[in-house]
Amino acid sequence: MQAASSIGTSLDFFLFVSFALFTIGAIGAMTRKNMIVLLMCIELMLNAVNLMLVTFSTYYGNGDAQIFVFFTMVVAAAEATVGLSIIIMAYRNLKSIDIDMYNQLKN
Amino acid sequence: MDSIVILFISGLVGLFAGMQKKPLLSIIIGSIGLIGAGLAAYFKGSYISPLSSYEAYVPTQGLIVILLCTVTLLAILGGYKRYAADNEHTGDYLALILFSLCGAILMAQPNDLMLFFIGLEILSIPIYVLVGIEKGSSRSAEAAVKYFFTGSFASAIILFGIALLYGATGSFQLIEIQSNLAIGIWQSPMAIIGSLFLLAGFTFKIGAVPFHFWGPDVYDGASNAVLMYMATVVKIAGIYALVNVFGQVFRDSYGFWIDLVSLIIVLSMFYGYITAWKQISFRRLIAYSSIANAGLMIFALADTHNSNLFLFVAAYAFATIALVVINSIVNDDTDSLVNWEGIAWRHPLIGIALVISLFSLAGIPPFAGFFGKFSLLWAAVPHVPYTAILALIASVIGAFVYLRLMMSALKKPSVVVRSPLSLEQSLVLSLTSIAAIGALYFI
Amino acid sequence: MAKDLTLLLLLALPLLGFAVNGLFGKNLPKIMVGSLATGVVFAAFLLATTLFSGLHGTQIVHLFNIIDFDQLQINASFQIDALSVWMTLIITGIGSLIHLFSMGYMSHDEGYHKFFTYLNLFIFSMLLLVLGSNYFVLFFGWEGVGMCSYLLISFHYNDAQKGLANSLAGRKAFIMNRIGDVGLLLALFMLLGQFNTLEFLQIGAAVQQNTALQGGAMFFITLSLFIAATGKSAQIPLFTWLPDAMAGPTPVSALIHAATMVTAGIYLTVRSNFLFELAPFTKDIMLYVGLATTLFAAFMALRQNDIKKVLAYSTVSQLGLMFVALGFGAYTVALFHVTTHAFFKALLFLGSGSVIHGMHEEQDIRKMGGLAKLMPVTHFTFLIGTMAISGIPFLSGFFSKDEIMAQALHHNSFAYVVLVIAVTMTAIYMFRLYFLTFHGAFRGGEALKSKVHESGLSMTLPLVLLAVLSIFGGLLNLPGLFFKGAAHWFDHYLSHSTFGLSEVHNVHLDFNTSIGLMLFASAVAIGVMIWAYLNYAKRGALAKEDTALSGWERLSAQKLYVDEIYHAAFVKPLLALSHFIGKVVDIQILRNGIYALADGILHSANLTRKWQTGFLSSYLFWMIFGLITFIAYYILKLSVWH
Amino acid sequence: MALILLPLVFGMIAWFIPGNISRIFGLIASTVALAWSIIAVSYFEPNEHLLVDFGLRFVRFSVDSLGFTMILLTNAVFFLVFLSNFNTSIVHEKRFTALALLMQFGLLGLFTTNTILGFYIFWELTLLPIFLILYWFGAFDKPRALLQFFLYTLVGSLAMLLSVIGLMHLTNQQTYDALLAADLQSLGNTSILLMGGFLLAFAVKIPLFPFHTWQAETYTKAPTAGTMLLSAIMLKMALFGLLKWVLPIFDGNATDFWRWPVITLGLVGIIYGAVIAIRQQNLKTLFAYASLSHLGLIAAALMLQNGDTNLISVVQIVNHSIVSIGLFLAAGIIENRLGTQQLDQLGGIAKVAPHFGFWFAVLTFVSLSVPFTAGFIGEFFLIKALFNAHTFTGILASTTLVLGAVYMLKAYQVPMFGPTKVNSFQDLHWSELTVFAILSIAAIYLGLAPHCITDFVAHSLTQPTH
Repeated sequence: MQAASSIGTSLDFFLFVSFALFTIGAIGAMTRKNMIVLLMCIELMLNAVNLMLVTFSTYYGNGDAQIFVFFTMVVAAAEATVGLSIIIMAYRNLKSIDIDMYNQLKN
Repeated sequence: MDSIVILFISGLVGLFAGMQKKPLLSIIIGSIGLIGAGLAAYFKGSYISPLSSYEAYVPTQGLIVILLCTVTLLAILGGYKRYAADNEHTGDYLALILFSLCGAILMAQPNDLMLFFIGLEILSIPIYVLVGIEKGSSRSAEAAVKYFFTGSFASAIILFGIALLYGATGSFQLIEIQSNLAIGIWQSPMAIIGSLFLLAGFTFKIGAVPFHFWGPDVYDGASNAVLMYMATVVKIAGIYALVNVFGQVFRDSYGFWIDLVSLIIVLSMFYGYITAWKQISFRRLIAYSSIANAGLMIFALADTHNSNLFLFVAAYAFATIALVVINSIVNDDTDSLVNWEGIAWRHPLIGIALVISLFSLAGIPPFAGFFGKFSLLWAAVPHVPYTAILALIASVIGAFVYLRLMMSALKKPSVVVRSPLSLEQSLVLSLTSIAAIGALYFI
Repeated sequence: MAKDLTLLLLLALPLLGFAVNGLFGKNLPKIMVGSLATGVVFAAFLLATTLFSGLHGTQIVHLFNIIDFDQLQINASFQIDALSVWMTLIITGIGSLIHLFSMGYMSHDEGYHKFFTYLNLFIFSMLLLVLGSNYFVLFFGWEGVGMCSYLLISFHYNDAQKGLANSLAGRKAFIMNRIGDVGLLLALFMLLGQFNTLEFLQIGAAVQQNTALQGGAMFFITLSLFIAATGKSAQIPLFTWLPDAMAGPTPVSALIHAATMVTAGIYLTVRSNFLFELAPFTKDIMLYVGLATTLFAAFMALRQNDIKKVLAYSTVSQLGLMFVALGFGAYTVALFHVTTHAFFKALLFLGSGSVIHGMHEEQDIRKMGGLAKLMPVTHFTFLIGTMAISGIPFLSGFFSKDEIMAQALHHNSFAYVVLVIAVTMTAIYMFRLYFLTFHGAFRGGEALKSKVHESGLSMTLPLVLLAVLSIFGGLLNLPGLFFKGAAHWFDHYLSHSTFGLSEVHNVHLDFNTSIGLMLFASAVAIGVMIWAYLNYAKRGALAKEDTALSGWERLSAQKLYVDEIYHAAFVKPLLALSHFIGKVVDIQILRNGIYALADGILHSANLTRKWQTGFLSSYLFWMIFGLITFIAYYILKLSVWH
Repeated sequence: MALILLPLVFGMIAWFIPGNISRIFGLIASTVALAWSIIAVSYFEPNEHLLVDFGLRFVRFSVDSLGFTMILLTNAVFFLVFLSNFNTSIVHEKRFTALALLMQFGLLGLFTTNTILGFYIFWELTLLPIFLILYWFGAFDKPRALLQFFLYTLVGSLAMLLSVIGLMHLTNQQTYDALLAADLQSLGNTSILLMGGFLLAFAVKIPLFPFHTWQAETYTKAPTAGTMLLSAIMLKMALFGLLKWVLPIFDGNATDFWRWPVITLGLVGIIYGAVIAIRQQNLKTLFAYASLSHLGLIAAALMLQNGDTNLISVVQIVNHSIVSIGLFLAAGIIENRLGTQQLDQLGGIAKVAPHFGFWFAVLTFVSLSVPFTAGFIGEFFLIKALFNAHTFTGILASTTLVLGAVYMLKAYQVPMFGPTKVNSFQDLHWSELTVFAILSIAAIYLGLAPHCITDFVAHSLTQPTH
């Protein structure tokens, strides 16, 4: 496979980037308090995965992964909408989007 | 496939019929859709899946679909009171449930990771909405928020795992993945880490330690009606997906992950049952007991050839639904175990169903739960004997939880209040009880 | 009538009386109940006499199988031979007299029918004991009589002040008997192990065939048998129940605790003589236990002030005497003394019963005195009994004791000396009792004195009959030096058709020795009588108050403190142990241990639920943590798995 | 096999009958069951061996003479329980009637099932009714006492479940005969472990020494009827399992391994229970410890696995049922009439209630195993077996005679004799009188003719493989 050889050298680089993105997203989701930011972090994680998928698909030279990426985007979009609406509803109830406010359910 | 189609169509129809603001109409449509889907799956019989070589192990897709449809039917019947309460949206709720059921069916029998992921999302997203169904209540909102974020976080993890697997094998087709792995790519850390990430995702879906955290809070915040659906269908779909993927595709690496799985089992059972002991809210109690039961379900992985998961999940689902229905009778808005005092005296059917379901959950003969547990352990004991012993010890603790619940429920109150059962509730209760006893004949 | 039928009828009659009185006794008039009970026993006595007259050889009457295994049969079968028939005669004969006596004695008791029910049941069990042809049936009777004795001792259980004491006495008797029974049980086990049968005759035959059994096995078997005997026959160390057993009505003391039941131990030994013959060591033990018992019991009797207690200790002492005889292997002699003792001790007890009856339940001799004039018949018969027991010449006791002394003198002079002391003490306390009761001035106060009366015919008639027996009982077994023909009739009678006894031969002293022996014995007895007469009747010495007792007297009055010692040595520790185990081990350690375990597990929930903090970020953190653990697991596993 | 299903049907019906006829119904139902079983026995050839199959995969039934004996015992016990509680409040509850009948069904199933898993299922099946009976009608001030009973039972039965699974895996057999034929010797230590699982479950039920602490408390707090059911028939499940299933199946190295440990525990239990009983102030507690002592003897003797002892142990099992029904009935009568069981508050009852005094005395002597009663035959031969096995064990075991006399006489004398402490005590109800009479007659009959049981049972015990 030519494609593979052309990208092969820098495969690790792409993978590293997507790993880094994923980790950043995860850590962000873990540390940040603002729901919107949380949502963004999770989107970031998804996109990291997308990047990785694309990388692999060029590496293998077959297109399934890229199709998958489109699905993932759609899913991400759907999640974003649902998530935002949930956030709005939550805001209506607690007048705050700081997730630390949301801990009446525990133990 | 056609069951999914039927479900989808009936969902749509229900959605539009919902505008009529006639709850009865929508429930009828929903039930028809579910029954139709079940029948379709039944007549379709066992279709030849790519994994057909393991059909002995995985029950035919038909069976799972029938189970899922039945459970959902019971769930929507049991929750009908709640849904009918605001007839603005009855149709929407039912439609959401039907849609997510399509996702569940897609997810439970994956032969393609892409399809699996989409099924997962189709299953999850409507539930995010359903959890937040109580617009007024902050608890419901919080539950929705927690479920949404943890859930999408988990799907990101699963996605990552899928990507890694793809990277290792270059395909999303499970059958191909397996064949590729079989030729020794197992040495590659990428594949293993990918599979581990997948495992994490599954564990999250069925809510086992250490990915169980969403469980109690979300169950607590959600309404009884949603709980009936969520506590059962999601788990069934998740565990079957897990069993299919790991029991089949990663079977060659059994020796690698079985210890981790055993660890998960033991942790979940002990944590679930022990923590359930101190709960004061019924839904949290059910949540923790479902964590423990998730642990038990994973036993199906111990023997990748002739494990019989079906009986157990069915028993679990029926018992849970019956209990939640009973809970919805006393705890419609509140949710506290105090109200369970003497609940069995309100109606004989309640008493019978309650005792049967609790004993079935506790795994005491001659109820379905015992045979489910038995068939799981039967397959597991030769492979992971020590895990089985620990699991049994844990289930003693579990029996304590259920027995205490039963004792408070059976306590004869000073003045006996009779509370009438609505038609569909009594239907659900009697069906579940009959199923729990009738299991005797299916073994 | 065929013998087996006779025998069955003999057994059935008391049972019939028991059943009838037990079921309908409450509704029947007292006279019917009493006469029925007495009648059946007397009828049994008549039947026994027919058996006696028609006796030749040994005959087995087989009733039915109790246990029927491949290698083990146990039958309910009975044996007719000299020994069993003789015991039957004693039991039914004396039994019927005592029944007759009780009709008068118990006439005012509300438990009248119950009393006779128990008595008949006792007679039945006693007959089982002596008639059984194997140790199993014997054991049936053995425990049966124990049960009846329990019931009868604690007969007045709801008496206002003494009720509790009575029932406790009964319990004590039952438990001590049970200890003996365990001995018998073990003996039975060993016999089964050795011979795989319990039939007397079969065991005897087996014993005679192979002599290999001598030594260890025999020693343990006979030792356990002897333990059983000590339980029933109130020997050291198990004798303390008998004095307490006097809590029962006096006829009971006469029948059970003097004439019949307590001699079961002697019967058992005689019955298994062929075993004891092979275990000389056991016989020595028996000898010395008997000596100790007879000595100490006589000593304790010296300063008792309860008329029945004196007789009780004298019974113990006499039983000890019999065991001495058995220890010498003189079985017939022992049995002879059993017979005579049955006569005069029954007589004495009934006499005391008559006294108590006349004195309105007063048993303390310090409150009596001068009764000779008030109740002449009782006095006369009691005097005869006293003389008989203390060995005044030519009364029954004289002969039977003399035989034992003769054996002692021949075998073991030390034993002889001890016996002389014991016999002397016997004479002393008996005459003390007699004189204090019937002579001197009445000490019970005028109010009582006016009410004192001679008992009715139903009570005096047995007394007279027994007195006659006590006088002439000696004729049964006259020593060889007079009338050669009639001499030793009893020995021959027994040894001819009782298994094993034909092998055993008593020593017969030469003329001079025995004459000397008799003269000495009579001299002692008469001397004591005269001394006692002078001391108590003439000088009017009285029984001292407890406070005034000197050292040895207090020792005797306090029965050598044996009860206290037993209580401190056995009862207290057992109770303490029970308390300790019950409270500490069982509750504190075991049960609370389980509770603690369960609570520990369940309360750990308080920790685990803290994990569910409720903060989303912590949930996410733990999910990441889980992922990292997964990967860490992978890294750990790498080495193992590749 | 209507014999087995009959109580189930009755139990189902009992839920729907009006409460006021429930006691009549229970009595009739148990009587019918008893009569039916008697008829069945009369048609039953002792050496034959009925097989019954409902088409279940894991549960099949087969009856041999031992099974029939236990069936008779069960039905008789339930009949007596219903009869003896006829004038107590508990039988007016149709819940009790129904539950008791369901329990009867479970027991019958246990005694007749032919598959090891069926044994386990019925073993657990009896748990539900007794639990509800104890919980509803017992006087458990705090639930922990009841839960303790369950902790023990569950731990035991789960251990048994493991053993069952292991056994079925290792032998690929599940029916009794096949398991008997299977060769467990080759398993070596595994078979020891498997047997250990069973023994744990049995040791909890019997109960053996360290596992008995549930017993006293449960017996004391339970309603009299519940106590009767527990001690008269439920404990026998374990002995039956030992006698019919475990010892024959694990015959060989496993039994040899466990023999002396179990015998030791049994002996400890004999003495331990007796010694504790001496100081007990509560009648039911005292009888509970007494039963610990008696059953220890049976269990120990069973482990010897010698043919005659097994036969006799059946007699002793029956005898213990008789005794425990009688004694707990007496205790229950006292409790009903006076509301207390503390010995120090009782006294002189025999004066005011002569009938009661008499029958209680008879039962006391039966439990003291004096001759003429079944107990004597039983204890005599069981202790003999122990004595032959090892002299010392025999001597230790025979102490039960003396200690038994100590505590039983106390238990009888203190309430019955002595100065009267109770002013009014209604004498026996006819039903109680009947029960006492039946029990005494049975005990004495068995004491004189024990072979009516031993000969019958011998057919199934001497040749286990049919």
